[in-house]
Amino acid sequence: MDPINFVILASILFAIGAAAVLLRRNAIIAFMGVELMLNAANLALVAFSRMHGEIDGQIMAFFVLTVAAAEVVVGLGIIIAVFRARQTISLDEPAELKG
Amino acid sequence: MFPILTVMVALPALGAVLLWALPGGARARAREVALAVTAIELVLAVVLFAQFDMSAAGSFQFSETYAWIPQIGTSWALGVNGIGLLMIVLSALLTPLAILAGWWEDKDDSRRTHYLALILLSEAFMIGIFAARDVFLFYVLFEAMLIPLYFLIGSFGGAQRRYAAVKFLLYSLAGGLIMLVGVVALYFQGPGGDQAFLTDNLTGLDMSTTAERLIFLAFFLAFAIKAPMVPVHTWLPTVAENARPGTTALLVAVLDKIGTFGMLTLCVALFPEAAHWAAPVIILFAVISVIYGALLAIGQKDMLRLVAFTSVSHFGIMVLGIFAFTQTSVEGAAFYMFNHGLSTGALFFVVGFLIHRYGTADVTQYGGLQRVVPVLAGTFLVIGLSALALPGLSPFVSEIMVLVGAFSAAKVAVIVSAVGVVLAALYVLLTYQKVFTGPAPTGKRAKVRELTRRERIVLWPLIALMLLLGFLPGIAIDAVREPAHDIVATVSSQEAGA
Amino acid sequence: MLDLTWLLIAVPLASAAFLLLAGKRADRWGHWVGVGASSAAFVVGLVALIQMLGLDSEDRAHAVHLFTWIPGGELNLDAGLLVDPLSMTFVMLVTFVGTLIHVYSVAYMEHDASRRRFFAYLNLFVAAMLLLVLADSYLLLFVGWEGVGLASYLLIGFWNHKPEYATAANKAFVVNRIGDIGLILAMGLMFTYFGALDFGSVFAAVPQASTAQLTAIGLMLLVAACGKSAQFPLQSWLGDAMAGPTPVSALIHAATMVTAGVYLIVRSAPIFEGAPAAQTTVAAIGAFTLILGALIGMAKDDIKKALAASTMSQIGYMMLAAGLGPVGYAFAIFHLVTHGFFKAGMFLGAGSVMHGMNDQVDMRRFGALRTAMVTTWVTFGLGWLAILGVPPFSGFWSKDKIIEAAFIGDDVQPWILGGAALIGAGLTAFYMSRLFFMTFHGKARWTDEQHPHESPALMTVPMIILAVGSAFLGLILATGDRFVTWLEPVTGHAEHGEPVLPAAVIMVATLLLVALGAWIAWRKYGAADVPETAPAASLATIAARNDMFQDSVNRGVFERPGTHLTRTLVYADAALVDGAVDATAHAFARTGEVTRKTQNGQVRSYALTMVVGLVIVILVVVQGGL
Amino acid sequence: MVNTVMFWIIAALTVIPALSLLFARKAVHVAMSVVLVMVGLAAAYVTLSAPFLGMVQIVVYTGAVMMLFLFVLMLVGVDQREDLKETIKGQRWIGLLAAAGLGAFLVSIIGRVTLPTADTMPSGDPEAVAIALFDRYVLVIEVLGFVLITAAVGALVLTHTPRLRPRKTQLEVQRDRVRVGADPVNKPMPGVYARHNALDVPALDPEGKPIEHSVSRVLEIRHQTQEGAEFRAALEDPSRKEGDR
Amino acid sequence: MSFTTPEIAWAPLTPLLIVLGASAVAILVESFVRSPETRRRTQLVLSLVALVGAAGAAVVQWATLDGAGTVVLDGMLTVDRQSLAWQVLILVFGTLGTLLFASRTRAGEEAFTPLGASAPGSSDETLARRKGLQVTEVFPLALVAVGGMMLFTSVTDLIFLFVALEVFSLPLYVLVALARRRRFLSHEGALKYFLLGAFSSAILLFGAAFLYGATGSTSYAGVAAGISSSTGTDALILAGAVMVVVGLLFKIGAVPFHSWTPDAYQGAPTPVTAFMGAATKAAATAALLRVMYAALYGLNWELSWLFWVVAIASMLLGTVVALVQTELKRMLAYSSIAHAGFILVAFAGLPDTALSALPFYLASYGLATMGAFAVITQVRERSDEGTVLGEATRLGQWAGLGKRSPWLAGAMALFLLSFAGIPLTAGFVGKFVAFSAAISSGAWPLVLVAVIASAAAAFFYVRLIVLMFLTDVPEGQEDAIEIDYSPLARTVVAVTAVLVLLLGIVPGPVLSAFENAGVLLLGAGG
Repeated sequence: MDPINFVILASILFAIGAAAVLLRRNAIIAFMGVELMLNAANLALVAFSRMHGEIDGQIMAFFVLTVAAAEVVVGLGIIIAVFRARQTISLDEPAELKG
Repeated sequence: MFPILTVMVALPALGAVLLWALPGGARARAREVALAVTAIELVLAVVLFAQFDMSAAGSFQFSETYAWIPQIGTSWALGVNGIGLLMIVLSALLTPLAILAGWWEDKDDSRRTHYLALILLSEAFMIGIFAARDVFLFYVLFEAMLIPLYFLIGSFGGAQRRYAAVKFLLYSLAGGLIMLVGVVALYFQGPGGDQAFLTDNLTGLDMSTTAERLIFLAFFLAFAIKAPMVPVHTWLPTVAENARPGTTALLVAVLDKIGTFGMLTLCVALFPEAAHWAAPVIILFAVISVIYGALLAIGQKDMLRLVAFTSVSHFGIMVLGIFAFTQTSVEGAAFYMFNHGLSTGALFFVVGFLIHRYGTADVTQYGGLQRVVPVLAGTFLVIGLSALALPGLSPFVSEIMVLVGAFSAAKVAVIVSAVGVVLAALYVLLTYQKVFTGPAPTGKRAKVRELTRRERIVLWPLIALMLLLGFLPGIAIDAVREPAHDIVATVSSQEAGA
Repeated sequence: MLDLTWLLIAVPLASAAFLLLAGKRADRWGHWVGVGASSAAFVVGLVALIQMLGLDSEDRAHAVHLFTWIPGGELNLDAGLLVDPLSMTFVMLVTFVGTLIHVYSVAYMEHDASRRRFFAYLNLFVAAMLLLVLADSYLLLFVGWEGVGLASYLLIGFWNHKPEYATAANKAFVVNRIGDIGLILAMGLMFTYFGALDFGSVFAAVPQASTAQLTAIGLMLLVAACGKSAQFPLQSWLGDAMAGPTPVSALIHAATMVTAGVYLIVRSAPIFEGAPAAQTTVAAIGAFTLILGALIGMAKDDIKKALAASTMSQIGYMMLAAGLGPVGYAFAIFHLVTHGFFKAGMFLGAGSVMHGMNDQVDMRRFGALRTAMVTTWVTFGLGWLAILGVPPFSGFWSKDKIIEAAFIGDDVQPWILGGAALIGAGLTAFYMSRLFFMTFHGKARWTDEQHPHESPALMTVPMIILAVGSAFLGLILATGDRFVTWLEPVTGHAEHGEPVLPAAVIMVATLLLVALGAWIAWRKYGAADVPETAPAASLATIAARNDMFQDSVNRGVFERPGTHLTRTLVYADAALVDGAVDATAHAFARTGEVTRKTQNGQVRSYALTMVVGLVIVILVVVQGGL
Repeated sequence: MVNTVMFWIIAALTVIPALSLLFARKAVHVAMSVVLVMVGLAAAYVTLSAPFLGMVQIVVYTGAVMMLFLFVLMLVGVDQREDLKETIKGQRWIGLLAAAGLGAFLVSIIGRVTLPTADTMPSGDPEAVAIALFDRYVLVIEVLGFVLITAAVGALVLTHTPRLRPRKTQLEVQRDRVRVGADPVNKPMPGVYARHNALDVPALDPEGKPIEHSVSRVLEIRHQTQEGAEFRAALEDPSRKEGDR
Repeated sequence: MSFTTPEIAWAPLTPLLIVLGASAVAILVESFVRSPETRRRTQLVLSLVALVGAAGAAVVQWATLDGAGTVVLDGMLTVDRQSLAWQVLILVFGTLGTLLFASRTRAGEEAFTPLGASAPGSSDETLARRKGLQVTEVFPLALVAVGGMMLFTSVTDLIFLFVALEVFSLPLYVLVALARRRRFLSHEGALKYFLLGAFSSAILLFGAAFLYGATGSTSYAGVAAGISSSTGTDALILAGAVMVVVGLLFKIGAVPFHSWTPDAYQGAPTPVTAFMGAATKAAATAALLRVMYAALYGLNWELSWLFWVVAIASMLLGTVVALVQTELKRMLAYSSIAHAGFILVAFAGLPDTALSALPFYLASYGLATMGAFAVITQVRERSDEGTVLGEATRLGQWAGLGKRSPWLAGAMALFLLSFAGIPLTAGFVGKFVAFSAAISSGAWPLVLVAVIASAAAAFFYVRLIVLMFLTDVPEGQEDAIEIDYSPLARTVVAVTAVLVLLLGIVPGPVLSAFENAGVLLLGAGG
């Protein structure tokens, strides 16, 4: 089977991740959607790496992994800060900035 | 050679800085300082006029060129031809008069200092614009001038002055920004290089017809807003109504001339083909301005608005003269630019004096003043008659030159515009009638002061000048003849080509 | 001396400027400066005239170069004077009658606080009028043309504390300006076709011009002439102009300024020669106005307005004559001169009556004044006889020639023009006699407040001099066709065509009609009692009293629609033009208000806009790129 | 080429749990599903000849990242439920449509592309990865250090509370307790009358008065406490037996 | 397998190394210096020395640049005059930003919360404030952000681009959350900025993956080569390119990827807003320039309409919504969206001149932005008791500022005029060169839209000027506003004002410097 199918799979996962951001009000779930998008990108990278017969894609995925981890830390930090202030992590709740 | 033009631009600007730098105590003398600066400027203008070689009025004289931003091809390039010369003299003449006319304004020293500094700054920009020989420099000054004017209108004046200031700024800015597109586009049509924006390098360019026409329109729109032509005129009445008469006098008498000046020296000179192409439509709008402005002037109660609308009408005549492209009409228009400055400047000043006395610009509040202040009445009448272009006063010569000269090129336009002659009589005489005739006022209103000496010093030189130029217009026409000839030649070569 | 004719203009002008600027300190003696200036002008004129008479007739046209006026390159115009018999005639008329009226005014305006200003304006007028007639180009003529308009405006509105007087002044100026359009456009045409505005170049170029071009110019000149000379349809201002002090009416609105239109036509003779249609129009307008003016004059009870209507009618005669071509030019000017004398005399007489009657102008309040004011009665009577055209008084010599000339021509034209002139003579006799009888004869109808008395010598002497002129000037000038010959260098020698009726028949008919008119007037106003208030009248009389509804027409056709137009435009300017800008600004703000709602504060909406944007972008780029 | 069966297993293993991101109510469920997805992705990496990356994926994602998520979920309260009802008009449908559209586009684009697969398999073993990392990508690695430092500092700044109040010695703690009138030693145990279930009976102080707060507050709220009075009475009056009650 | 140590040209990286190295040192300072006050001073000095030093190093690099520039590590990084120009720009913004970060009110309050972890209004917060705690970590975080941005302007590899993006984004997310006052808003802004930022970087990454898939390379040169030789992968390339560009447009703040801007700008502590507004936009523009010219130039035609549409949408939306704003920071945020549109105008058609025009534009815009926000930090509300509160950002509160503090108001007016593009300010020259670039590639209709938007935009800039100078202080509100005085913030205001004027009047030297920078080192690396 052609590894390109993994790219298709990655695209679907990417769309699901994006949908999570568009639809979910729970900050953590939305954030997990973003994580899924990053992982989908990783899958695509690895699949392309396989198709090109080179390792670069994998290396990139490796970096993304690291960056994503760091991002998770910061993101969760912010979410916790928001939770401490408001006792909720619903994204509907803080909507004073608008207009 | 002595860089007289640069000095003339720098002097008022430095004067403004000096005023702002005055310590609190010395600000009581701000008027004297400002007057001195403008008086020196006037002397310089007279020197300039005297030194000007009339036999070569068509070419730029006193030219100075210094590199400014070579990266974008612009230089500090000044120089005047006959038309610019007249405009500079006009600016230098009216600024001190405006300061004198507003002598009594502002009880507060610091406020007055600000006002005067802004006036001086405006003068610097005006002279810079009339002397600019570089399109970019012209544009920069053209736009930067909005700032002092904006504050002049918005800080000093009537109840709705803020609205007026914003309206003025937005109108001007809208026009100016569109002109900016034209300026940039022109750059790419030009030769490029360190002096890409020098008008010399931009005349006679070989552009595509479309490009030329579009750039022309961009320039023209800006100038049409500045020299208020219907339908982009509405800022002027609002400003006139709310700004100080002195400010408005400078604005209408000098600054708005930048519009017609730009049409003459940039629009037509740089884009003869497009000017020729657009002339019929522009003449149409000019004629509409003549009649529309006059009719609206008749319908005004507020004298300042009235004068503003008369200017709309007069600017229509100037534009008609320019775009009729005959030697006589262009000369007439250029000469009219100067005369209209004298006439409208005086008109705004004298209306300002009336308002100072009565505290209102509403013409219906007046009446019978001739019995009380005959000198003021007479002065007003003479100035009013200059606005209706009575023979003997210089506006007549220029107006008749436009009408007679333009006849061959635009018969219908002249015929319709001639109706403006009658309407002018109506708006001037009706105003005079409402203000000065009728039963003499009684009570407090009867105790109106006669024209003071200072006010006479403001008005009478203007009248004298109009009389002088009415009988000896050659003094000024000598300056505009060759430029007009060059312009007509440029355009008619297009005609021949087409 | 001919080269010094510029003094004619300069002296009164300088005097006017001096009087205006001198201020109150000149109040006591300023008027004498005015009189002096006018007299000086007369002297200068007289010397020039004598000098000119010494020249051969073909050398009498003398050009005086003053200074370079407009060095426009294309429009090059020098200010210069053209001193020839025509202008000299006017110079003499203006300075002579003008000086007399100056003298008269010294007494007439004695009690007016602003007498100095009045004299300044009079001097200004004299200067402008002389400039008008002496100018050697249409443009310089226009300067004088507008100058007399200004002086007329200032003098009509001299008592402008009365609002209706101020309005009358405005009306005069504005209507004149309508005429000025004609002159401006005529100049535009001349400049377009001939490239020049001075008489010499224009007339030199006339032979090469087409008839259509000349007709256009001629008609435009006619418009100008109609405005200045109160010819139909621009006559409405003249009646109101009587608001000015009576000397003004005498000088400006009878003797001199209003005849400037005739001067213009005659001066432009070469143009009209090439444009028969325009010429005929001039004659037709003249004929129409002479009847119209006579009809109006028949109904007026205001002595000055009746005289004004008469002026209109008499100028109609002049126009008619001027419209007849070379045949009529000289007679037009001839009548102009005689009219200047007798009409000025009558106006001064009217002024004298008013002076003695507490400024009463209603003739129904006069009557039997001949006893109270003998000098006035006599001088006025001479003027009356002159205008009636009773031989051998001045009017006879000029008017009769015009009537005769009107009968010259082909087709129906002589019958119409001649008929009108003939009938006009009868009507004139009626209304002038009516005026004369109502004022000086019949029963006294004045009230106790009025004590009619003769005017002082300063007033009566000018009246007497004018009366003498009214009586004999015509005879003197007509003898041996002296006047016609004098003008020939300007008007050209006319081939004397034969009238359609024998000259004697015409003369007899005229005199008969005049006698009839006078007799009817005597029956109604001399012998019978005149009611003190105007009786109810027929429609025609009402129309005549109201100047044939000219004002109503003007009001209905121009003024009221104009006012509405102005008001509408003021509104439209605020609502539409300015409103469009405001609406644009408002639309921007509205759009902003709506758009800001999309910034709803919800992250997932923000992300949604991004995704939607992304999807659209991908869609278009990828589809478009493939 | 890769194993087709493996692909479908992985596809099922990733897509189905991933859908919980959209439809599961409890965040914990979502997190656990995402763990599954991560495992599935690890499998995919292995299949795509990136075994080292697969291992790292499991270690980092399932082992660290997702656990961090769970940890935070615990912190903010596991039972924070989300109402799936949408509050913004149209958001759900447009959102679904947009996301679906995005997916569809991406898929269709890939479907349109012809991309050959190289015959050579990339070597994804640790050594090859290490060499690549420290050769061309060494700068990236170094910069990544800053990402990690930032993350650490950021998390600290946002969540770490330093000791704001001085640490109290035992003596101070004791003094404070006495000062506010708390029990000097321990809270007394209930149930002085050790009968059947003495927890509902308050203890007695040395003066014999009942110490009310010795009984658990829960019982108090449930109104299951005993006064103790009757037991005392029973003690003082032996005739009364428990059975009498 | 064998491993050979790669050759790295360290010298061109000196500025970067200085900044990042300083940030590492600064973290150590955090750990070892206990007193907050000492720590703050140390951090400030360290940051300033590092930033100025780095700028100096960059200038030296510029002067000693060998040929067109240096490609580091097989196309991962390229240091040429273009990147050095941007680096200097970012370092300037970083320096000014650091000064603002360190500025304090008269009462000695920083812009940042004393304790990020405390809940707003909690006793912890009060206690932390009373104890004089300070989050001095903002300095190292800012340094990392500056480093990341510098990197962002120089990277020539998609994966490095992604990493650099995260390097500067992560500290910003944190910084946004650290406001001292209105902390709810600050948190909210940070959360939104973070989620959307992560979302957009995922998009960028996915695009990068596609490009890698289609071209087999991640270096710009490789991608460019792949694009020119692509067969059957056009769709993939285009989709990838679009997604990468969208990721960058997000950072520039262009419509429809702009939504985070107003909320983050308003929520963030004002010094952070200033730094972010100026530097992020510059860095993202630089990166977009490089991506477009070095990697995606072959797609010029396909992508040009994207720039057209996004530019027009940004200019119009930014303008019309700014028109109706009553909150100052938010208004400036929308204005920044409009400016994003103006920036993109220069991208239309990818003319060469854009490479020198945009640095100037961003310099003028950034300086005015820094200055404007610095002024905002100086205008504060005052409670009835006279205590100074947070910044007064409602428009109405600025009424009569010209009377209270003419110099401050004058400077603000200058910045606003520069935003509006009035001549004799830097903004005008910026607009001029940017529009020139666009017109040179024939995009004059776009420029026409731009000037119409500028004219409309002038309205809201002018409205503030009207308020400051032409409106009186409202009755009874005389004491509601306190003009704060912080020497550091005032320094920033003064410096930016002078620069804005200088760049407006004598822009020549800077223009020619950027002209030199208008050449990209292309075609190297694999």
